[in-house]
Formats: sequence, structure tokens, C-alpha cells
Amino acid sequence: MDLNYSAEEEAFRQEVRTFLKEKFPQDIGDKTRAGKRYSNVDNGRWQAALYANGWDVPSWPVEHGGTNWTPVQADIFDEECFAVGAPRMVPFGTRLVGPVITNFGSDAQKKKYLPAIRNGDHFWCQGFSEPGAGSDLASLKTRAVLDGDEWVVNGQKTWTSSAQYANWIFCLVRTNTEVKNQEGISFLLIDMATPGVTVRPIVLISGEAPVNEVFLEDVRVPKENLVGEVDMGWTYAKFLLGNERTGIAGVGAGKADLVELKRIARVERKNGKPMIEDPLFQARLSRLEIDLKALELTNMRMLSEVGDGNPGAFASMLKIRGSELQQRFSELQMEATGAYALPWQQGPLEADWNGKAVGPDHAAPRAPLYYDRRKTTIYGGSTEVQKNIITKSLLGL
Amino acid sequence: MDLNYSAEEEAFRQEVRTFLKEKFPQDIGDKTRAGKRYSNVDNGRWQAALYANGWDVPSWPVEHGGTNWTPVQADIFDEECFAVGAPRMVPFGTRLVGPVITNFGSDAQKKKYLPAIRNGDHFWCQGFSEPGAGSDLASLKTRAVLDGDEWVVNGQKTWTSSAQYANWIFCLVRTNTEVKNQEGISFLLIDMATPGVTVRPIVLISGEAPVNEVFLEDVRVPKENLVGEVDMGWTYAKFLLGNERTGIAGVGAGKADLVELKRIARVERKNGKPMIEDPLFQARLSRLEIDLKALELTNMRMLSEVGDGNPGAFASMLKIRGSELQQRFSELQMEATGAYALPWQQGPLEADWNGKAVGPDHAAPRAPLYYDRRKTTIYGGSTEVQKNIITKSLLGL
Amino acid sequence: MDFGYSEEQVLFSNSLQKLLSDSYNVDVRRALVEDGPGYSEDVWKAFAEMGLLALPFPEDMGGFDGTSVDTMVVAIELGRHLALEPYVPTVVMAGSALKLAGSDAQKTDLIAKIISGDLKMAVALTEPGSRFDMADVTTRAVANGDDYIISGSKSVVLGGDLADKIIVSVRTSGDTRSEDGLTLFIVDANADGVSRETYSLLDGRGGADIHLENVRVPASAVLGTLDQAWSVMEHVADQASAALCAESLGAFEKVNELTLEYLKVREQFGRPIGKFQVLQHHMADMVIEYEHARSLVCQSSMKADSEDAAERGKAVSSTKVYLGEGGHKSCQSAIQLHGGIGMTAEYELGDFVKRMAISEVLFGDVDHHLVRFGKLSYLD
Amino acid sequence: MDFGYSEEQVLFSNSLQKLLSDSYNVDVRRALVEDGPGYSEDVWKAFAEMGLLALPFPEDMGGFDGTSVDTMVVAIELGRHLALEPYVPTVVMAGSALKLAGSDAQKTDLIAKIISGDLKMAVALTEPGSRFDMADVTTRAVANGDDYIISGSKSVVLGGDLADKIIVSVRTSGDTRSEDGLTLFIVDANADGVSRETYSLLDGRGGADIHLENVRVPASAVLGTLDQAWSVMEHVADQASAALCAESLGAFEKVNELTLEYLKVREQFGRPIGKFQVLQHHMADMVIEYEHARSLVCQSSMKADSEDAAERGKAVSSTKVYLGEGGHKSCQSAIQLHGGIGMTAEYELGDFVKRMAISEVLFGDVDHHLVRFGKLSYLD
Repeated sequence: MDLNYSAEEEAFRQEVRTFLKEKFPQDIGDKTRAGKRYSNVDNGRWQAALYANGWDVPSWPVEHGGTNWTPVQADIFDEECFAVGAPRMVPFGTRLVGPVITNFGSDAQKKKYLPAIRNGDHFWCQGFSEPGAGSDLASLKTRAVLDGDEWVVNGQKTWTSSAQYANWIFCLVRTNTEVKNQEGISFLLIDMATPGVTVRPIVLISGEAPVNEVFLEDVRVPKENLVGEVDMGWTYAKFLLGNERTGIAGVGAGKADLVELKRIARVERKNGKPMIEDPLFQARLSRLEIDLKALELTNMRMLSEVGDGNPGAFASMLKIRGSELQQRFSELQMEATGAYALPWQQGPLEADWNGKAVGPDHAAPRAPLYYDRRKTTIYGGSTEVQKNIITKSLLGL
Repeated sequence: MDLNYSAEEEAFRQEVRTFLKEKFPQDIGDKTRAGKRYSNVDNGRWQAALYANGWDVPSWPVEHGGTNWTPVQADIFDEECFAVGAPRMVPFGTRLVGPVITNFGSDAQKKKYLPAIRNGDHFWCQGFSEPGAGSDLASLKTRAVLDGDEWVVNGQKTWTSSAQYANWIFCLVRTNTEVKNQEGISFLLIDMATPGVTVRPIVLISGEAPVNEVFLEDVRVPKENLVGEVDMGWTYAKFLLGNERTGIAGVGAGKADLVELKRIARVERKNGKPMIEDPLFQARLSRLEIDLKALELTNMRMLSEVGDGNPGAFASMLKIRGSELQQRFSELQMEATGAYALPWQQGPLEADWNGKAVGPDHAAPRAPLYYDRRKTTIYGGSTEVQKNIITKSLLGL
Repeated sequence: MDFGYSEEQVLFSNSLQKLLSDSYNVDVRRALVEDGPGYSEDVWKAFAEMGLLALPFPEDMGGFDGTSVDTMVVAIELGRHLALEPYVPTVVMAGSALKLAGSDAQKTDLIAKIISGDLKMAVALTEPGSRFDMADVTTRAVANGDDYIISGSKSVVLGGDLADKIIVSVRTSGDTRSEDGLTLFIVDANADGVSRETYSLLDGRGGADIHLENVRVPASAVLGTLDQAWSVMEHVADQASAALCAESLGAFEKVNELTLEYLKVREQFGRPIGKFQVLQHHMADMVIEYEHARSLVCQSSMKADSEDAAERGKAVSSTKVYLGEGGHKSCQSAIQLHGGIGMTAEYELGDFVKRMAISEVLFGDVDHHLVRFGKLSYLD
Repeated sequence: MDFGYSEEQVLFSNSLQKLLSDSYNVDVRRALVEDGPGYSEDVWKAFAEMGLLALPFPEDMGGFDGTSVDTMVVAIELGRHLALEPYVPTVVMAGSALKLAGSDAQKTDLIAKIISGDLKMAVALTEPGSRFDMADVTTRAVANGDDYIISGSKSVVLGGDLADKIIVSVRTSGDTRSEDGLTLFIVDANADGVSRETYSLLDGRGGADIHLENVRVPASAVLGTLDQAWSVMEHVADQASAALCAESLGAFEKVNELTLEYLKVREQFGRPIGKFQVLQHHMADMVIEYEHARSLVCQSSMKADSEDAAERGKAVSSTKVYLGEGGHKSCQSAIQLHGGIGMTAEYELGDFVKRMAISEVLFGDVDHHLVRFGKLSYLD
């Protein structure tokens, strides 16, 4: 047993740090620390920096640009990125549809889509959820019917992150209604510029509109845009959803949250002393830091034991705990800020805003972040769904 | 809206206090405060004092000795009894089988059993639960078959409180196997001296053996010992279980618990100061006291609105919260006692023990009480069963 | 013992409910917040006509001699309907400050205007660095002839955006954080030297930070006794807390209604999600929290008029703690039980959740009141 | 990074598991507690033969130069099997005190006897009024010629009932509650003036209160530096805590095994109760707690040997807090999921639950370690 990183791993960490110091746009890090929102351009600049270093698609096969990192390396990379305030990479191209195409796509698809993901020509979004198909994804109703050489798609997707910026969407569509729910689904790539595709942003309780409804009305999609085999889309979707090994727990993000929380708690004062010295607050902070450490170590255990035992249920545990911690961090940050978390200030969150915010600098992002984080236990398989997975796959109940 | 007691109610409280001061055996109160166990004689002395005052069976019809108290009066009576350290009355005769007999029993049964409950000749226990029928009580298997003028009973009861002291037991028995579970059950009164009745105490994790297994082997019971109609026992059992209005929440007991907790927290010291001044401990204590107040007021709301709305679900809420509070009180008492709660000292809990206990006076009862209280969320309809009741009857889900 | 409303209370509760149901819907409310003045002058006038603005005032001044239980009945409906009007700052807070400490002249002058709906007020008790410690006052007044010159800043003043007059706590003697040496002044919101940063709070109601720079007020602007405002400030804050908790209770009721309804209509895996036992029990927990919170809200409103500061403080702090924790947790459950739809701004759930957040934090969060309860209960 | 056992660890873990499975069952264990000496001398001798008692000691003294991770591997099995033997007080606690502070003579004399199984020891660090503050020492030693005369009482000493020698913390200078001025003495348990109140703890293991009345010891009984024992005491307590947490983890694993098994076999309402979603999710929570506790136990054992008191203290306090809360809650869930059967003494669940309660409280409860973690983390 040795919970320390190996010399090679430490060297890799150093390499990442150097890269970040030299190539990560500092102004983006400033935005992160100030709780401001990124522009889509920010994400593009960051991805370009990664691309230039060959680190934009680490999980892909080496021949397509992957890095062959170990899970521990991938985790170190994640952690260091969060430490400097790098935005979480938009995952839809690089982490989600990319691996599906490398694994199940045709040569033509690989040639067309993979480079475009990397050079930023294609910006993807994910069309899975529907108004009636959330936790019960397999009940989705969007239909694709073959008409000559084209699929004609009709239906509605929802909770589609980044659809307002994306020019491509990968969709689960029903291609067969005669079979059981899971068996009649296909995986289809759709150009967002196709007539019949409409995007409507959904404003959330955080004040942001990071997700959208995507309406598909007689959208004609070339036959060759279907990935793999017809009616086999559920398999690819499961591969995609289970493909994530790193980042589930959000340890890197949690550490950045902790830094911000402690900063706030040293600035805010209570009874004439820094908030961080208040017994009740400090106890909650300590618990949170301890829980984060438990999560970090458990994540490391999973990484160092990948392929061993039941990673599915392990991933569910990390998702459950990681999402709860994200919520608790935002909650405690808001609590530390006191009454100044109550004014609803969207302006100061915008990058180009240059007015004066009410209250201390850290106040404006607190409530929006708190409300935004409520989604973490809902999306990507809700806490309840994850516990059902643990129940079945690990406990055998 | 007026949350104060009326003048009549205050006068009644005074009357109860005077009675308790004059008639309640002080040595029993001392035992309560010291966390010692009662002997069965103690319970008898207390019941005799109540009997002499005509307060032993308040919930019965007046012609059989009842007092016609309002729910609020009954609650005041309970609270005052707990305040002086009176033992919770053994309920099986006075509160459980008594009302069943007054409501559904024959004249002969009333004449035979009711006076015997009051004068202490009959000491009852309740034979409901079985090894395979706990939460799912209706699945009970103890059989009673009519043979001439006698029911022949075979089966096993469990978790039978006080069976080691009782000379009568009221049982649910299956008299018909051809119908649905609930429909083939009868309510039978059995003399414990009948051949074939065997009692085996069950030692609990508290170190006590307050409950028993009761084995029934070819027990011959006179036909006239069946209450009401054959196969209608489930109805009487539901009446019996739903008959309790006061005492579900355990507010009186909670107040006594709070007094003891505060006493311990003033005696125990931490960092050179009384434990009660420790910020983390005090916060937990405050929460507990606030929750007790919320329970008390909610209990009063139920009492003042009895018969109105949905008392069934209301009673379930009070049971859930009341039992959790009982557990938290014992937990915090144990926590306040620190390492001296760890020695397992059964001796000092016995009334006749006169050795020296390890640690402070309040130490010995702490762990046994903590473990004993785990039962409160299990028996009388577990928390899970109560939430199912709320789900169905109040929420309509 | 009686937890029910009186006949009168039932009457004005019903009238208010009808008024708000008729006046407000989600679109009207949001338009008032986003494009309008942040409240409805028509509704405010209707409050005046219904006598709601007169509720707690003495009969000889045109009031109804009502209690905090009466204002609780109003506040519950305000919360249920997410009403934006500054009832708590004007009627409950400024109202009680005037009743408790006002001179006859001040009462005569101001109460009539409040009752007629012509005067909105706010009470400013906290400062940018004071967190929830109302004794931590650095705003200072210096005597200057017969006048006082006031300088300082007050933070997150509920209704401070709309107020015509603001009652401000000011240090006139003593050390920072001392309960002695505090004085209340009635300051005209448009006086020279007064500036306001106004904003919407999370729930759409207005608030403001108030900056006072050499604001000159006459001696007659002192409310109550010089240097001795602490007990009045505490009482006003307790009454405000009791009223905000009542608002929160009204919102809580709606949160539970919306969630229960959603559990019944939303289907996943071929059945209503309310058929899943885990979700059922979460919903049951929310109902249990609500019922116990309701009991405490009744109690704190009963005690809010009490002169016994310890008894009143314990009751109010209990409710702040209980509703702060139980309501907070229930709001989180409500969003979780809704899933994605609960995250959308279009759906109304979030508005109720945010209303409850205001009541949770203003005048002291859970930790603040937990410590206060402990001090009042366990320190001899 | 590697969370696995080494080949050697797998080997002695398996041997120990076999030994304990063969030696102990619930009846044997209970007979030892109720009628016997509170432990099995045969098992203790077998530990000696397997080399477990030699594990942490230097090779040149006949030991295996093992780490706290090695003793963790042992402790997990002790917890899984509810072994009664005083491994933690003798090998972990007295062993580390000797290693950290013992003179060559003390080491030569005592370590060999521990390794051979001929000497049991205990370390007494707390007093009746000190709660978990090890600096709060009122037991005093006065120099008397070349000797010291010790008087005072030590409380709830794990293994104090069986110990042949007891290492006692004593105030030799400084004020009560000062970390300076503390000295460790090795006291013979049968020396004149030593009396013991012995008892079983909740889980059946033995403990004692130790009373010293004018106990005369030679200067050679001083362990380490006079007046400077604090850092050794802290280190010993951290190692003890790490080992007790490992025991607790072993017991936790069994609690979960028993509960999961019961969910599968117990039927109510015509199906295994494990089919009810609410119970499933409670069980899932227990498993999640266990897995995270396991990660922390690994870490605190890794760090328990560290000379960096802050790093070590944070790791150990983290585990005490996490396992103290998560384990506690899981034990409550386990009893609840079992229903009545979980309340019975006959069923073994309660024994595991009580074992975990010992680890939760000894050497500091959750609050104690929460505050300690905060001090080490946030105070500059």
C-alpha cells in the first residue's frame, strides 16, 4: 500500500503545471476565480491551447490524437487544470461523441468528424433527454424514418447543453417501434444547420440558460450519418455514458471550491473574528474538507483498481458523493457570505460588466452558483438512479 | 389562536400535581432519575395509587371507571407523571385490551376482565407479533382450531413485552385459512397458566430482557374467551392500535429526558468549562430542544383538532418524530458522558445493587438506554411503515 | 388551547387570498420585477382599503389593535402568493418600531400615512461588516446644535428601495458592538446626503444598501430614547423574523403542493414517479417538516408581541432555526423530486424556494439563531 | 499509488483470519467475556507464534520492522472477528511509546517480552475529569531521592485490566492543561499503591480505571524525557486511533455483510424486504459510507508513523470524524433494517455495533477530532 504518487506521476504533474503556466490564458482563470461566466470564445481559446499541445483528446486512441494516459495521469491533469481555474472542457465532442466514433464509426465518419472536433470546426451537443424521457431515457420518442437516402427526424430533445453554440448534435432516435424500448434506438449525427432544427434556450433558476430545447421537425439527415448499426444506438449510448472514468467525482473542482470557500471564510467576519474561526462554521468546513479527502482517496482507489471488481457501482458512488459535495461547497460559500448573498446580481457575472457589485467581491456569484449546483444530483443519472444501480449491480437486491 | 392552556386545564394540572406529590411513591421517581430498572412490584404500587384515585383507566367508559378526560387533559396528566419520574404505565391491560373489551366484549367478559385489570389481579401482555409477522402483521400463522367448546391454539408469538410477569395474554390467532390474510384472524384471551404456554425471555442489546417469545402448544382455550366475532380480530386490532391518542409523541418523556441531558451537560466538563457551554454540543442540544418544542406544539395541535382532518397520518408523524427524538436524547446523553459511557455496567441499573459504579453517577445507564432506544423506531409500526401510511392516507400516492 | 384562526382572521385571510389570486399571476409578478417598480401600487392601495395596513395599530389612531398573529395570517398569504409589496418592512417593522418607541407626534404623523397607504417605510439595522450582529454599528451621529449629523452605511435593507422614510440604527455613544449607545433615527429617504443602491433580492422583492453622508436630521427625528434603542431593535427584529417565517411557511406550503402534484402527474418507467417508495418517503419528510414548522410559526407569532425578551427571543429563534433547516432541506428535496423541470426559471417552484431563502437569512441565519437560542436557554 | 496489500500482508492477513475463524465463535467469545479472563491466552500465544506481536518492532530486537499499515491489516481482522486480545494497547500503544521514547535498557527489557507474548501492557493517558484532553493531567509525581512518588487516577484504560505494566502520563511540572511538564512513567501494575477497577467495555474487551496512591518508582521508570512527553503522547494516541479505526472498519464490513444478507432472506408482505426501494437505498448509503471510510483508514494508517504531527493529526482526526459519524449512522441503519432481530443480544449484529462504538469514543469523539482537524487546518 502506497498512497503517494510515483516519481513518474509527480514528473507528469510538473509537466502539466509548466504547460498550464505557459499556455493557459490567465484571464480565463481570473474569470473562474471571480465566478464570472465564460464566453464560448473562452472555451475555444482553451481548447486551442490544449490542441496545440496534443492534450485535447487524451482518451482517444493514439492514432487519432490520444495520449494513452493512465487513469491516474488523467486525474492529475484534471486536478491541475482546476487548480489554475481552467474551465471544465466542454465534453460533447472530445469526451463523448469522439470515443463513440473512434469505436463504432465508419472510416468515413472518423475521417470527417474526428479532426473537426479537434480543430474546433465542429462544436457538438448531445441530444439524449426528451420531455418525457429523463431518468427513463429508453422511453424516448423522437422518430427517425428512412426515406430514400435520408432519415427524416421528428421529435424534441431537451436539457441540451450548449445547443445554442453547437453546430452538430448527436441524437438518440427511435428507428424501430416494434421492439422493446432499448432495442429500437439508433445513434444519429445531425448538422444543426439542417432545416427543421430549432433551438430554444431554457433559463434556469440560476439565471443562466446553459441548456436548451431542441425541436426537430422533418429534419432530413443523410443515411451515412448513422453511427454503427441501425437499432443498436442504446449500446453506443451506454458505452458513452460508462466511458467516463475520470472527472466523475469532481475532485479537482472540489479542491478549487475549497480554496474559494476558505478565502471567503477568511474575509468574512463574525463576532469580530474571521468566519473561519467560528466554531459552528469551522466544524462544517472541516467536515466538508474531510469528506472531500475521502472522496479523493476513494476516487484514487477506483483509478488504481480500474477494471477490477465492479467499477460501475463504484462510479455511481463517486457520482453520488461528488455531486453532493459540489452542492455543499456552493451552499457553504453562500452561507459564509451572509445577507449579501441575497441581492440577485446577474450583471457582475458577465465578463464585460464593469459596474460596481453590491457587497463584497465574492457575493454576486454565490446564489446563482448555489441554485445551479442543484442540478448536479439530477443530471447524468440522478442520485436515486445511481442508488438503484448500486442496489442491483453491487448489492444484488 | 391561543396556545396557552385554559384556566380549567391549568386547574386540572394543579390537581394532578397535588395527587402526584401526595401519592406517587418517591422512591420510584428516584429510580427513574438514576436510570435504574423498575421491579414489577414498582409498577404494581404505582397502579394501585392510581386505582385508589380513580385514575387508572382514564380512557375507559365512565361506567367502567373512565374519567372522560379531554385529550388535552390526558396529555397534561402524562406530562406531569413524567415530570415526577413515574414509570410509563404498562399499557396492555388499561390502554389496550381494556378498551377492546369495553367496546367489543360480551357482558360476561366485561364483568370478568375489567375489574381484574383495575385491581391488579390480571396482568396482561400482548400476543400480536410472530417471528414471520412483524411489519407485515396480517401474515401471522398462529392457528386456533375449534375442538368442542375449546379453541386449540398452536404457534409462536414474539417481542411479547412483560410476558414473564403477565398471567393473561390477548392474542391474534388465525381461525380461518381459506380467506385473505386479514379476514381470518380472531382476538383470543388466554390464561398464561394454561398447559402448553411457555415463555422464553429475549435478552436485548441493552442488556435487558423486557420482551419474550411465547410458545403455544396445543393450548386449550375456552370458547367464550374469543372477543367479538370469529374472524373479526383484525378489526379489533386496528381499533386497539389506533386507539392511542396521547403518548404517541412521548412529549412528557422527552421533557424528562431533556432535564436529565441538561443536568449531565452541566456536570460534565470540556476544556475547563461545563459541557453545556461547548459550542458544538450546545448547538446540538439547542436543536434537540427546538425539535422537542416543535413536537410538543404539533402534538397539541393534533389534540386540539382531534377528529378533524386526518388524525391517522398525524399520529404517524408524531410517532416518527417522537421516536427519533427519544433516540437523539439517549444519544446526546451518551455523548456528553464521554469515555465513561463505554464500561458496560449492568449492576448499577438494578434496584438492589449497592456497589460503586465506575465513573460519574449518570454514566452507567447511558449505553444501555442508547441501545434500548433503537427499538423506538422499529416497534409500534416502524418509521418506514409510518411513512408508508402517510404516503397512502395523507399524500394519496 | 386553540390553533385555529378567529372568525375575523378567516375573513381577512380569505379576502387577501382572493385579492392576490386575482391580482397576481406568475407573468404579472415577473413583469413587475423585471420592468416595473418591483411591486404593485394597486395591490398596496387594496391592502389599505382592506385595512391590512391598519392591522397592528391602535384603534385610536385608526388601526385595528391587531396582534402579531394577525400579521402572521397576512404574511402566510403573502408568502403563498409571492406578493412583492413591502408589508413586512412598512407595517410590521416600522409599525412596531413606532408603536414601541414613537413619540405621540411621530405616531400621529406617520401611522395615519402608513394606514392610508401613502407612506412606505423600512428599518435599517445591519451594516456591511456586521453580519447579523445588530449591535455592531459603526454608523455615527454627532450632535450639531439642535440637529444631528449622521454618516455611515446600512446593508441589505428589505424594502429600502421603496421606502419614503427609513428608520436607521446609529451609534451615538459606546464602543462598536456594544448594545448600549444605540439610537434610532427616522431619516427621509430623499434627504441630502442619503444615497441608495437598490436591487432585487433573490425572490424579486426590492432591497437597498443605504449610504448616509453627513445627513442632517433634527432632534425630533430620534425615535425613542437616545442611546437606549437596543431593546426596541431586538423587538423589531423579532417581529420581522416572525413575519418572514410566516411568509416562508406560506411558500413552503406551495412548495409541497407543487411537488406532490408533480409526483402524481410525472411518469417515468411506465408509472407516476410518486409510486417509487424512495420519492414517497422524501415527500413524507417534507410534509412532516412543514407541519412542525407550522406549529413553531404559530408559537413565534404568539410570542412576538411579548415584552419578555428571553421568552420572545427563544420562540423566534426556534422558528428561524427549524424553518431555516427544515425548509432549506425541503426546498432541496422539492427540486430533486422535480428533476430538470425544478431547475427551470419558467416553472414557479424556484420562486417559492428563493422566497424561503430570504426568510432563512435575513435577521440572522440558522447558526446565528442557534447560538442565540443557546445563550437564552443555557447561560444563567 | 497502490491501495492493495503487499504479498506479505495478504499472507498474514489470511493466517490471522484463519486463526480467528478457527479459535472464535460467538459462544466462545461470550464465554471468555462472561466467565473467563476476558481474552484467550491461547490466541495470544498464537499471535506470538505468528509474529504478530513482533510486527512493529525493529529487526535487531526480534521484530519485523513493520509499519502502521501492517498493524492496520491486523486490526481490520481483529475487528472483523471481534477478537478480545489486547493487541492495540500492548503492541500498538505501548509498542510505539517504547519505540518513540524508550531507553535502550527499556527496549531491551520490554520489547522482547512483548514479542514472546509474556508481557501485556497498557497506556493510560486520560483522567476522570479530563474528557479527551490528554494535557489535562492532575496525576502528579514528586521526586524523592532517586525515586518518584506518583499519585492520581487514570480513566477508561483500554487493556488496563490485563496489563502487567502500565505507561502512565504524569504531571511533573507546569499547570494543569499545559502540554509542557508531562512525563511518562512505566509502572508495574502490581506495585504497592496501584489499584485497579476493572470492567468489560461495551464490546466485551477489558478496561480499567487505575488509581495510584503514593506509588514509588525509580528514575529508570521514566519513559523518554522528563517534562517533554507531550509529542510522544500525541503520537501514541494517533497510532492508537488509527488502529482502532481499522478495527472499526473490520467490524463495519461485517455489519454491512450481515445487513445485506438479512435483506435478502427476511420476507415481509410476500417478498424479501430487500425488494423495498427505501431499504435498498439505506443499504446503498451504508456501502458508500463504508467505502469512503476504508479510503480514510488506509490514509491514516499510512500517516500514523509520520513525525509531522500536523499531517499525521489531520489524517487521523479525519478518519475519526468520518468513521465516527458515518459508522455510527450506518450502525443505526443496520439495526433499523434488521428490525426486532437487530435488537436481540443473541444475534451478533449488536456486538459489531458496540465494537464500533468503542473506536468512536476512545481517544476522542467526533467533536473532539472535528475541532482538532480545524485547528490543524485553519489556524495559522
